[in-house]
Amino acid sequence: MIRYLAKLFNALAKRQRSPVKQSSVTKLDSGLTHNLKHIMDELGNGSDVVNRQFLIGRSAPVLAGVIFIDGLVDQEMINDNILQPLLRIELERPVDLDVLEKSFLAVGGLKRVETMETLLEGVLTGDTALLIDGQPSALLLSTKKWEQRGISEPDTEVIVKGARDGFTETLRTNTALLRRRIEHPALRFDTMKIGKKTRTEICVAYIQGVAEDKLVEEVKKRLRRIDTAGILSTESIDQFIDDAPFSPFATVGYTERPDVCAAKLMEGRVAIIVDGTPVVHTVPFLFWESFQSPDDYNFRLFYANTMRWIRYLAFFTSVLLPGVYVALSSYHQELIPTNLLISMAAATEGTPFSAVVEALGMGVVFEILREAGIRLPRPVGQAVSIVGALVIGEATVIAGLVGAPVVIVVALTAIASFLVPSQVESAAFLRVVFTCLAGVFGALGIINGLIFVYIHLASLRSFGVPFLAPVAPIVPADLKDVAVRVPIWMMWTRPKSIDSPDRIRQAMRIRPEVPEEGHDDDRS
Amino acid sequence: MIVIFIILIGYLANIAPRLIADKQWKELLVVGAVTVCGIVLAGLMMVGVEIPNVTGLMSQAFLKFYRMIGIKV
Amino acid sequence: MVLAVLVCLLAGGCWDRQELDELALAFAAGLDYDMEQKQVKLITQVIRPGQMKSAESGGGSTGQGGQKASFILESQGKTVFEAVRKASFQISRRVNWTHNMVIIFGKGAVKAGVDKFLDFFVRNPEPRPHQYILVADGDLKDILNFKPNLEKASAQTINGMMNNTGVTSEAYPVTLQEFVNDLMSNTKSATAPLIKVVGEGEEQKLQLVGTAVFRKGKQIGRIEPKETRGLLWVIGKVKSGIISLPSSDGSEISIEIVQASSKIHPVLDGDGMHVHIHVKAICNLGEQLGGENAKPKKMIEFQQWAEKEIQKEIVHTIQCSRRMKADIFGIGEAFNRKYHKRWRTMEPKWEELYPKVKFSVNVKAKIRLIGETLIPLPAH
Amino acid sequence: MKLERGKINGLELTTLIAGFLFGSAVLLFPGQWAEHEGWIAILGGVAEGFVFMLLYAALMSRFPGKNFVEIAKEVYGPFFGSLVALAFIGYLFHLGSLVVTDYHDFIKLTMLVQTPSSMIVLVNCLVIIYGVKKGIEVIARCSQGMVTLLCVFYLMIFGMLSMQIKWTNFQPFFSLPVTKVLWAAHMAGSFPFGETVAFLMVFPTLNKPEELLNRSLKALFLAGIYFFIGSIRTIGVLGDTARLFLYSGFQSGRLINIANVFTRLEIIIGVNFLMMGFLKIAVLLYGCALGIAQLFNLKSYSPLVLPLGLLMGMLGMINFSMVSENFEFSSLVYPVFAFPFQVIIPLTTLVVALIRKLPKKGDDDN
Repeated sequence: MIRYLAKLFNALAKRQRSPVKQSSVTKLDSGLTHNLKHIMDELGNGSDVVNRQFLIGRSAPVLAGVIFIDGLVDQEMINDNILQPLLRIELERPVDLDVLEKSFLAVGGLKRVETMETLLEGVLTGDTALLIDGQPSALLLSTKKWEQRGISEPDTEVIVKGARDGFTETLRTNTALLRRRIEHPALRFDTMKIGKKTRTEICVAYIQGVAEDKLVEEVKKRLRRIDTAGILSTESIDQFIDDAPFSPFATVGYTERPDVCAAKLMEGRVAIIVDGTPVVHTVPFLFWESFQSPDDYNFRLFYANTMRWIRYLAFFTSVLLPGVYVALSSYHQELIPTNLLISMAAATEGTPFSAVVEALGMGVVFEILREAGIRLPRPVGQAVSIVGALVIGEATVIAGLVGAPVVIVVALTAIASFLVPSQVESAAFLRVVFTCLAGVFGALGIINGLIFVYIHLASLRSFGVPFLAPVAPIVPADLKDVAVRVPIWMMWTRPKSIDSPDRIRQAMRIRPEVPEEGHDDDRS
Repeated sequence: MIVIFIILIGYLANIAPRLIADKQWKELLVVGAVTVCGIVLAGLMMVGVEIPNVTGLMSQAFLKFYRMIGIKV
Repeated sequence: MVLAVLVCLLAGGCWDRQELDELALAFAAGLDYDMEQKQVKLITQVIRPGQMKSAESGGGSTGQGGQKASFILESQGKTVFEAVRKASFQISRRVNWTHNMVIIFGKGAVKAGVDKFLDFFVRNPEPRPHQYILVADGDLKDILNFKPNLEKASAQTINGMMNNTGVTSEAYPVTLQEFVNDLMSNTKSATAPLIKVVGEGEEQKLQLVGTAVFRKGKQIGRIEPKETRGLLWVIGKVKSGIISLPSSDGSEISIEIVQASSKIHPVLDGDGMHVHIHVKAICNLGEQLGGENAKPKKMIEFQQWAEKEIQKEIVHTIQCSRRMKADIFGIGEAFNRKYHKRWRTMEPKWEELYPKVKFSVNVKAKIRLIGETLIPLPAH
Repeated sequence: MKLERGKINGLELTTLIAGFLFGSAVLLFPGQWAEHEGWIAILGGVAEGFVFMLLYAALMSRFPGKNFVEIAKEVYGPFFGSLVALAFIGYLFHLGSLVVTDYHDFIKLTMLVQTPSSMIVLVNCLVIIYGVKKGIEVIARCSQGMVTLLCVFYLMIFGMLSMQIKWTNFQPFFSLPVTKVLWAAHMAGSFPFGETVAFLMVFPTLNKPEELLNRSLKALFLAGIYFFIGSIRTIGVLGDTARLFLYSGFQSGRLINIANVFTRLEIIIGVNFLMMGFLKIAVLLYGCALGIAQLFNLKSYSPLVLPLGLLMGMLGMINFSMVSENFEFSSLVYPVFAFPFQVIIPLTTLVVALIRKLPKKGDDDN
């Protein structure tokens, strides 16, 4: 039935796409007043639209007018660099735009426009339009300036060592952040506007020659296919270009950190930056990336690897622990060490519910608390979490509603699930499924479930790259960053699974070595 | 058993229209045949008809044959 | 469709589910046989988890409410399985055998032959192959009812004792797996430790009092702890233990066995069957009351005494086994391995042949360490 | 028209065949028939399997890029070819159902005693069907990870049990009647080694056909070593009692006990069995579906997978009236029963092809 729904949607989409977008071009009129009126009508006489008219020149004054939108422009700049010079003009002969452009306007970005649409677009993005009576064209003076959030450390991806800056809501800032990190001319930003109403600017970033051209084309194709009223966040883009929309696993990666994004670009991936969201998406996204953190590369080798394996462990814990607990406690008692079994039996003595119900129930309670903690304002949120932890956890056990083991299990699961931020959603979903399976079939259910998920993962593809690579299919060269994180100087090739045109990342044999007579130098 | 039954019925109901829509009569025939076999078998087992244990009988036959040609087993 | 499947699964699901608070864990099984009624008598020791865990446990096994941490169920049946189910029938929960630790046979059982009781424990998936097999010397019920001092249930005590026999090596702990293996052999006679409750009132304690010897599942005799060690010497299962003997000048010395190994060489030639048993033992000097310093020469003397002592133990055991015509060492299998062809003829009348086997025992003892003192404390 | 577009590389083929061979043999290990000389039987079985593999490879190299159904049609002509192919497919189907039976019996005996058979079969079959619908490529991809995991588990268990192995259990050597050992060897040859005949449906998807023999022999020897170690472990640990148990491998797993800490680990063996059983049934089901689809020149095999899979499962439920019957069948009847399908049909096909000088020059490509 899902397939049918999909078909339906496709049909609708076709119907929508069929009428071609009429791009009516209205030339500018030579009469200033008429133009201004037209513009004001287009903008519906918005309260934030400023429309100033004035005379230029002494002997034969010409009526001129500037239009800009308050809040998007730099007032001082307009006053000092546009109005002042224009009002001080001492010319005898009649002025026209060329003259002004050449010798009076002290503005960097400056554009000559003939049509009403381009003018409006310019004005709406924060330019100032200068029109002169008797001329069928106008000047767009770039005076963009608006309030924006400064660059701050992202909350979601906090790291211990390494850069502290994060992306902001402004596209330009973000591209600048990337440029600052990758100064090679091959870094490309191809922008396009998506969304009929919002006209959101979207930028596909990649490094020419490192990213595969086919991949870039594919990304652009998928982006072009999007035909919707408005894009308000990267997430909505993501859902349009995702390979497996009905899978619990996301096949598009995201990051708030320029350094991470730059690293992925360097590996031959493509980044999608959307104006208005501080989150940048990178494709193709492989399963194992979700276990990699910038810190892995900043910390010492052994610690970093330990942490990575702990992350793997944590993911499995957060997915399987409740299920395993249920399976063991209510199906396979013979697999529990005797003393542990006695403790568990003693703890669950006389609890009203079965292990499955307990696990599921406590899981739901936890999710509720988490949601509350996030949504509520900080101080209240803490209060909620305390209440939840103490009251729910403690009281239920004391009241004998649930056994202590379940509470421990759920708490452990919850904590573990936070170690792998980008898989929280999938883990939360799978956890429930596995608990149910365990409740019905015990270990059999869990094993079959695992096989099922494994097949599913192996069958997924992210922009043509197998989602589970380099583990299934095995790509030995790429295991250097999955099984263990080898020293950086050993990673001399780019990931093979994302086959980038130039495979070599760095020179081989650049292992740090002590110079022969280094010691003597030290002594002397 | 009933679950299998339901699944098979549902599957047939799901796939038949598509095959008809795509005018794949041969597919429809084969798939339909196999599925109907399944449905019938599932139905019989569901209502508790004693199905002969095919392989079991076969092995009995083989053992008889062995004895006929005089192999001690 | 998917929904329908899920509903069916969840609705019909949970067939085998057994919550922890729905099962009664059996820790020990006592098996006995009633000859005239032809009834298997099963005594099951079931534990109460709550009491097992309770911190304040007055006098070992009684928890809060004065309840014992374990209690026993008595049931009868034509077969073990029947009795097992009747045991569950007596209480509110189903008896779960997955954590059973010990199986103890009573007098009747060993007389009737234990083989007919074990099939259940091997066939059924619940019981584990690591349960210890014992034979009760005395009343079965006393043993299972025994109030241990350290543990909560007597089964745990027995289990611990079994794991701990290495300290003297005077008992031979047998797991279900090994026992069944021995029973399946035609010639080797299985053995199982004997256990009994000794003492009265508060001084009651469990004690391993030797080893029961079986033939074809029936008990045909017993050997004493010392002789048990002899058996262990031969099959190389001695872990540790103390040999104490009078030194030349009358003062006692005791030698600690550290590790031991053995080899059995069967030889079959014209004038009958010989078996050469080589035993190697590595010892430490554990204690020396008076006497001279631990000079190498002295040590060699000690070694020779130790060897004699060990040899004595072994020979004694061999005589016992001859008397019982019970091949407890698995000599027959040794012959089978070496002289497979001729063994076929010997196997049927092995019971008669066994006593005729000529044993030659040679022991090599070695004293490595002498403890932390060089000279013994002067004894006055 | 090609039904299967997926391609598998050499390593994937190796692991897939290995997993297929492990299949249900992880539990009912071949060579149990020859009690304490099972290891000899295994070696014999490997030798037999080696010959089989050569035969299949020869057939494949003669008809590159074609699977057995296509070959049969070409060799015997449309009508008889279809009959032969049908018999072959029938064998695969029946074999699959047998594996399902083992699967289900094992679970029923050890894990879920009261759960209705249909449920057990259903959960297994659904997973398998899902896998097969995803195509051989995905299955092969999964097989890599699974087989690796299996080997790790396996060595772990062997290491834990190596302390308990009694080498005297293997003596006296060569004491059993030769016929018995030979029979056991042939049993091992027909189950599991001969069953690689199913790969006549899979081989064409190999991306480098020239690697075929090399890769599949690697898999064969991997499996051989595995079973050899397995028999050593089982016999060495269980000794005489190995005869006693239906799943002696599983039983030996129950004996793991290291300082009372690492104990009760037999579930690992169960997990291995479930994984490998999945691979085996998946390959067989794939073979069936693909074969039938080609037999009737269908456009795709995927609509056949679900009904076939469930049918297989149900047949698996009604194969035998009791487990002992299954044991009798697999020990006495199967080696004879399977011989025609495993040897005679491929052999005659090859011979006929040689006689008729097939394939004609020119249509070698495709």
